[in-house]
Amino acid sequence: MIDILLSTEPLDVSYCISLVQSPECGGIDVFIGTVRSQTKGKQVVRLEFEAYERMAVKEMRKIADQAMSNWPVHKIAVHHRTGVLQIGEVPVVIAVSAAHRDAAFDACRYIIDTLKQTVPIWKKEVFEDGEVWVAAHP
Amino acid sequence: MIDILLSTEPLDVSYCISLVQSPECGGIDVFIGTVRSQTKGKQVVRLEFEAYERMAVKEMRKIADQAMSNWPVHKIAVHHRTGVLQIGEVPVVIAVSAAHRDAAFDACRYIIDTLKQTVPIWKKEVFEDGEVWVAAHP
Amino acid sequence: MEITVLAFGIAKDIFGRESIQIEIDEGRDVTTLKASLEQHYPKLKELASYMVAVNDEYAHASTVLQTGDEIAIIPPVSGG
Amino acid sequence: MEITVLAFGIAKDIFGRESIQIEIDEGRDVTTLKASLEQHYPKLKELASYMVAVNDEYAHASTVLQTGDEIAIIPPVSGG
Repeated sequence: MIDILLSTEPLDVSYCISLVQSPECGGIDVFIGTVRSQTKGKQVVRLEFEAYERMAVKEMRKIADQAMSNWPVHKIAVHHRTGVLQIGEVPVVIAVSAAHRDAAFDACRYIIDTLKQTVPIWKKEVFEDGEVWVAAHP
Repeated sequence: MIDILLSTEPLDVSYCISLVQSPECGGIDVFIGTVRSQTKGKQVVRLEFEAYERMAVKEMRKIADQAMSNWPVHKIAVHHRTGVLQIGEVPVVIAVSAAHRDAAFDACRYIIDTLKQTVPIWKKEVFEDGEVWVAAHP
Repeated sequence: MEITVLAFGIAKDIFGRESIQIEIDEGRDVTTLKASLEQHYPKLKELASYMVAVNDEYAHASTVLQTGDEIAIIPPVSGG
Repeated sequence: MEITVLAFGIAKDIFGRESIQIEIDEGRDVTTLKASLEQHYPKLKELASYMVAVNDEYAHASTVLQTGDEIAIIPPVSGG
């Protein structure tokens, strides 16, 4: 079972966990991204996330499919938020359940690492004195 | 910040997450153990966890201290339940926050791996036709 | 043929809007499109890199563009 | 001296109770204690392994036991 969500609403971590929980599973690994107050020593005011929505959902599903074939995991939820996020808010939640924990850890880490490389979502950091699209320039 | 709990009450995953959340952190990794309905193909009725309480809390704290010195992590919560647990219930929750996700993943995995090796807690699997202390015999 | 190119993130800032129309010859590929875009919008060349997506999939340099394709500029992603 | 030995998990089943009293000479170590326990409770030898904790800490084989120590038998752990 794979559950993919791209939403402008706040993400619900407990709901993600409940989606993957199962009596066949011995462990769940959950990764929760949170908005940091500082980046490279500079105070962040807020973040703005933008997505190429249809393609982002497709790529998120691809990654979850790959994780399913690479590791013996049971259920995967990948939820990503877009729009304006304040410090401490949650842009991404990844929950993976498996019979044995190693697979859950490996798959969860693979998903967040790959998501950050391939899913068409962009983050703009807004500072007091300007803003920058993260990773855009060398 | 390290928060250690050994309790006969159901564990609260959201509370564990809130304990480690911080504006200085970019990611939280959470491991949630869950009681499986089957072990080696045999139907499990329930589990019973017993702890040498004072020493278990001490060993849990040692592991969290080690994780804190081995990785740049910010806050750690290690909650373990004892007593009778039904299928799907949660014996253990480990939540680790860090500025960067690699440290959170590595530390969380280290904590659960080490906890299973050194913390004096014992699990009895109860089946329809008997019961067994896990790992007791070769 | 005239094609529509969607822009996201910094590409939207460079184009000054969410999509642009551009005229390219039939049978041309992604490499040609990028060259043409970079001529009109030289700031694209300042990016760390950028990809082109055709119909919601990352396209190769040699992918041939066809009328009706949904084409998008994908600057370096930074989700998660 | 008489010492109290706490038992957990399967050790509790082997002893038939949560703790036992055992007489050992002053100045004896963990190895002596284990030998003595195994003589009274041969089933201990069937375990995959077991450790002895002294005052809430895993003890070495050569740790000398003293009056008033809190001593516990730690069969293979299985928490988490």
